[in-house]
Amino acid sequence: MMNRIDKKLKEEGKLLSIYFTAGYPSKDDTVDIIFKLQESGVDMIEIGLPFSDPLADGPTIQDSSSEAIKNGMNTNVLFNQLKGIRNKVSIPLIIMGYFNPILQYGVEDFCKKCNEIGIDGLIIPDLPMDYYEENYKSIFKKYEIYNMFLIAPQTSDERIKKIDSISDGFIYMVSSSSITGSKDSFSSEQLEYFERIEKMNLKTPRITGFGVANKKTFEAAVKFSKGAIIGSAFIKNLDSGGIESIDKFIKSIRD
Amino acid sequence: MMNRIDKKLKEEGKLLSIYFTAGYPSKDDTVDIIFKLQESGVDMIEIGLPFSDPLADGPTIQDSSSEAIKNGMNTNVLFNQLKGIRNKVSIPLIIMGYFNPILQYGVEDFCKKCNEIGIDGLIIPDLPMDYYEENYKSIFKKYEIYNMFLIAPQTSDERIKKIDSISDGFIYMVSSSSITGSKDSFSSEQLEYFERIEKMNLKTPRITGFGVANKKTFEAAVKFSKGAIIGSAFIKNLDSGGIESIDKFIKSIRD
Amino acid sequence: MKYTVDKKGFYGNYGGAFVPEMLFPNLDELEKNYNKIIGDKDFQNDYNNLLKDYVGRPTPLYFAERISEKYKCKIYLKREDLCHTGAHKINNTIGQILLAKRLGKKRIIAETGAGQHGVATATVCALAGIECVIYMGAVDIKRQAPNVARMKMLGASVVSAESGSKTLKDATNEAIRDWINNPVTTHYIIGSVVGPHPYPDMVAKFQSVISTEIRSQLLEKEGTESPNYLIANIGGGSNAAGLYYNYLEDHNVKIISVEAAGKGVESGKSAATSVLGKIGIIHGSKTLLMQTNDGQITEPYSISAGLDYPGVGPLHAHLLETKRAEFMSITDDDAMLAGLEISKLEGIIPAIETAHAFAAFNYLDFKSDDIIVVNFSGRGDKDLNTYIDYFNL
Amino acid sequence: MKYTVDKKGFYGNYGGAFVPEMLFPNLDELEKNYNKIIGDKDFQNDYNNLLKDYVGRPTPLYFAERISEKYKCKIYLKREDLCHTGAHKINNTIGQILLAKRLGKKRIIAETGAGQHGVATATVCALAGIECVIYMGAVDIKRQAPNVARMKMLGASVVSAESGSKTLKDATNEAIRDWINNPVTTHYIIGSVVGPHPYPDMVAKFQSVISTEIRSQLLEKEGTESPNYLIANIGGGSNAAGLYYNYLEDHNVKIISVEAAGKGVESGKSAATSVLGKIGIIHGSKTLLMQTNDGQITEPYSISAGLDYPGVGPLHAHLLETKRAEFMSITDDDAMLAGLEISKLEGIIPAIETAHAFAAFNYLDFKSDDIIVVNFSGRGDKDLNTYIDYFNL
Ligand SMILES: Cc1ncc(COP(=O)(O)O)c(C=O)c1O
Ligand SMILES: Cc1ncc(COP(=O)(O)O)c(C=O)c1O
Repeated sequence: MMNRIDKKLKEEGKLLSIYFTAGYPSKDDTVDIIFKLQESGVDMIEIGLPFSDPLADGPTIQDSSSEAIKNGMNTNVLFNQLKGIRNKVSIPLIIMGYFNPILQYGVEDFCKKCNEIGIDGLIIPDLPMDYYEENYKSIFKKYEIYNMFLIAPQTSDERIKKIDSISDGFIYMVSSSSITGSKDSFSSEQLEYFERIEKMNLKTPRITGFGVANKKTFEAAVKFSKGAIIGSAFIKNLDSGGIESIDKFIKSIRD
Repeated sequence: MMNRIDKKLKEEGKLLSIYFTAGYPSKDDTVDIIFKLQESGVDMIEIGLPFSDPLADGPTIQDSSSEAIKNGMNTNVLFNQLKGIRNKVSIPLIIMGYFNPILQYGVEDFCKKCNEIGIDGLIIPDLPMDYYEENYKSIFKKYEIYNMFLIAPQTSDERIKKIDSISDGFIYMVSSSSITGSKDSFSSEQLEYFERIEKMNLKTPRITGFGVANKKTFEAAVKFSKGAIIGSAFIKNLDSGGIESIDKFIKSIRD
Repeated sequence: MKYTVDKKGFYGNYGGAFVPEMLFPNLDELEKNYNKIIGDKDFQNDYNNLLKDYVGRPTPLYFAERISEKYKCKIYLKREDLCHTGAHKINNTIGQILLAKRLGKKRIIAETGAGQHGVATATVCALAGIECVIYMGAVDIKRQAPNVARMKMLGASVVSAESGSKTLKDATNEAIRDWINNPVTTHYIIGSVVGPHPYPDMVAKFQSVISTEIRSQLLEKEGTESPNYLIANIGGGSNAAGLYYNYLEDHNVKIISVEAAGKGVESGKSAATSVLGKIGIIHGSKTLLMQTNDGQITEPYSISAGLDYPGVGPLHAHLLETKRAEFMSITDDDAMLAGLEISKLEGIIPAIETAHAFAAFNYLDFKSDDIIVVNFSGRGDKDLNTYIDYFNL
Repeated sequence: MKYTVDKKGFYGNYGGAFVPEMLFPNLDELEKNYNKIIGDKDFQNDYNNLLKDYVGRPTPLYFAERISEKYKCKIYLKREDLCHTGAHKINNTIGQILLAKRLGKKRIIAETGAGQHGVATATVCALAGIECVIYMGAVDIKRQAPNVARMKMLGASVVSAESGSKTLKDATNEAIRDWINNPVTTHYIIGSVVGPHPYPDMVAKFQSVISTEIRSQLLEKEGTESPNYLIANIGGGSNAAGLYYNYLEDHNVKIISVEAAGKGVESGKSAATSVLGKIGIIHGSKTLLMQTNDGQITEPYSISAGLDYPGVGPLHAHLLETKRAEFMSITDDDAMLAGLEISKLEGIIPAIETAHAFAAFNYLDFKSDDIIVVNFSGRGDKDLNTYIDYFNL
């Protein structure tokens, strides 16, 4: 069976993926948020496993993460909440989290559990490619869990090619070196970077993340990639509008 | 004519000498205090020329000195106040002061002025004997101003002999190494020191100072010397009883 | 047994560079260049001249007669407190600023706990005329006020880290975020043997001057290069790494690493990583760290801002695992008393970090001819308020 | 011209021992013994070992590139700030404590202004295990709070002087009174080249290590032992005396002594003795001092507690009179700005005393190959509060 991520990437059109922090605003919102996202037409979901020290994230995701931990979210809780999710949700589900909680759970146990639940892949920003290849790749393969890697503006062509060769599903293209949260538009520097990558003709599709916040930036981002991920802006919208406003937010991006 | 100090020292009995700070409690009290002291039967008076940094004095004299300076007392003012004092006062008058104000006035001018007024001698605690001998002795002689030196418990016999040979009038015998103001009685150590000096059979009479406060300490002190000086205790009495109480205070010492 | 870093950046099971891709180019640049630059004659010349004329090295190895008498052994103090800015931290920042200049960097960032590393960084930035931003936890900004003032006098910006426990760990997160945001122009001067490879090795190399000096100083004083014991406090472990560096292969030299037990190892308020830590990832390094069962990093506690860190550098995790070093945990109370004792007996007020090492003497037995070298990592001026409050001075 | 003290304790017209008889035996004992003891091999051995291993000498002679560039000459800093306790003061207290021990003294007293001398004294008393009482003006206790805390940590009692301007002058009076009260057991460690003979000479000798070191350091760096200029700040004048000591007869070396002008020489709030002073007696010494016409000592003022003294040591009065030294007066404002500038350009925060010497550069013209040695008398840690308040940091 083809991985849901690959299948989704093969579809026509541009993909909208949403990141949210599990356990935020309330511990038990996780499943509800996933349902609402699927309903409103989102193509893919990154479920954030909160970490105490999210050093690649801006203040919005930091704050939601520490709230979520305070709310009682942790790896076991998340897996319990997601049990049975595949009865109702068909779009790709990805867990995005820092390496330490996964390491503590046990990488193999973690992958096995993901497989049981129907999680399609992981994004672990602080797990380096080489270390993954050497120590964990076979485990991921065994449990058919995709591992998506990041590229960033300073990533060398050589390294991008390597990532292209090892990434499952898609490459997470970090839009800028700024993690201070979402901005309103892309700079000319960023556009140059997008074009440079475009010209590399990678085999793996790209999804743009960081700094995608609204219709305008979404459309700019997907000019150079198969899709885009919205994180901070989605969480800010949750803060102001609550779960009820998810549909309206997604529609504001998509039309 | 014999110096009034020598004459006084030749008299029978023990001498009571009083130190007070000129210009304290009020600027113009100087002459009045001198009159009252003579009236009440004091034998000799040390008029303190106040100094900003009286480093050999305890807190009572320090405080009276800075008050006096604040009141406007200075060398010129003192000399003006004392002009004509000899019309009414016949007991020995000594100015006791630190060297710097005298140096600024000019040592020769100072001695000359003392002579004019009828001051009999000076006690300058921080003018060392050798320096005096070399630089100022002839000036003092010229104006017939006596210079009285101090001896203290740690002063060596050799040095005491030298002081004995150079002192005019009397030797100011510092009763103890404590300058923290008057005490109520003498220690056995102090008594030993008094006896040691007694046995030296000095040619110059001794007047005891420091720590003489009342009848008891006065009588103890004069067992080993020709007389004693009361300073801090007198000033404290001025503080509490005012100028009017001088007679009573002196009587309390003498009978 | 090997105690140096391997090609992949590991000390045995510990180390590596677990960082987001955004930082890979920076670390790669460092990794490829640091050994070459440090080995360069011109660099060595600049580095050694600054250590001598600016930092005031060599620092003395002082025979502490009165505490030796008290603890009935021969105690030598390696006087890092006499370094310019008052602690060993500057050995590293001098090295890194010279490196940063050679890499063409225009801006420096650093994290700081006690403020010593922040001051040492602000200092070398002033010297080099380079912009400097220091991240410091809000809690530490309060308890190490004099060092905050010093950084400002030196022209640095001090940015308050407001997340988590608002101490060193969080300041480090913020510094890493800044570096991610400014990957090209900026060099990040990490202040201890922590963080992703090559930092632990690089910082240890810059601090190794401590034990290089000791070998010749001890030879002069005792006729041997090797003491019986080395004792150092461990926050991240840089002063300890410098003290041990040239003795790691010398197995006659026993090593004692002293951590902060805070209010007690079991009190829930401590920084005793060697006891409470499990293997994990912190600040890009695989090492021992204090964490919950599900891998959230625990908020550490110590009265000493410089030891208030939930991990140790990977070298130290390795030394613990291989039993090359013995670890001890010292409480706030023990450390404070030791600080006062050293002040009164030797006339040297230690940093509270340093005081932890001295408190260990109460729990150790030495022979009367044992030679002990304690790393006197810093002076206590920055801690006066804490001492005053604690002892009601 | 002779710049050393004569047999009677005078430098030309200045000096001597104008003390009450009660202190004569103490000074006599010192006078008779100090040269013999200091010259003794055993003493020299102890003294030099402590200077090396405890104080951290030799202190570097640091070529300050960035301020040299700014002032277009070659500026070297003699880094007394790197001495243990943070200023030159300890050179003297180490010497005096060894002397006091050899004289069998059981108790030490000292005066302090900035607190540096108090800390340096408390330090050596801790080291020697001798009781220590420090007199400090009530005003200075407030503005130099960190140093008060340090003295207490070191086990000293700090006694507040409440008379007069409540600063250094008054603390000195109190110390002298204490000495009068305790003439046998107690040694008085005076902190500058002031007070009655033999203090000015004794303190200068202990501080002379500064210029002894400079001669050989400068030879190594510049091929000559003699700079073109020496610049030091002058409170009582001990750091200056140490800097000049081995150059006094070397008339090619120009000497610039920098005093505190406070709010301006003519403002009535200053400590510019060279301009405002007249010959007189202060603290047992005949020297220049600020005083009223009738000989009352004026209350001095400077933002810097260490320069807030109405006199100068007799050596300096002699150097002024004989034109061997040129004097300059620097205001609070100039000194504070210079302190900030040095911090930002060289990464060394100077004591405000030291900052006065740097402010002089704005009023001097040097040739580009002139070699200037500035005595960096102390570090600014004690002055952080003053800097913070002044600059609103
Ligand atoms: C004086 C002193 N000692 C020790 C430490 C702990 O750091 P490390 O373990 O890296 O030496 C610090 C940290 O700030 C410090 O300031
Ligand atoms: C750092 C520093 N410099 C200079 C001085 C002034 O003293 P002196 O003129 O004796 O060197 C002091 C006095 O406390 C001081 O602390």
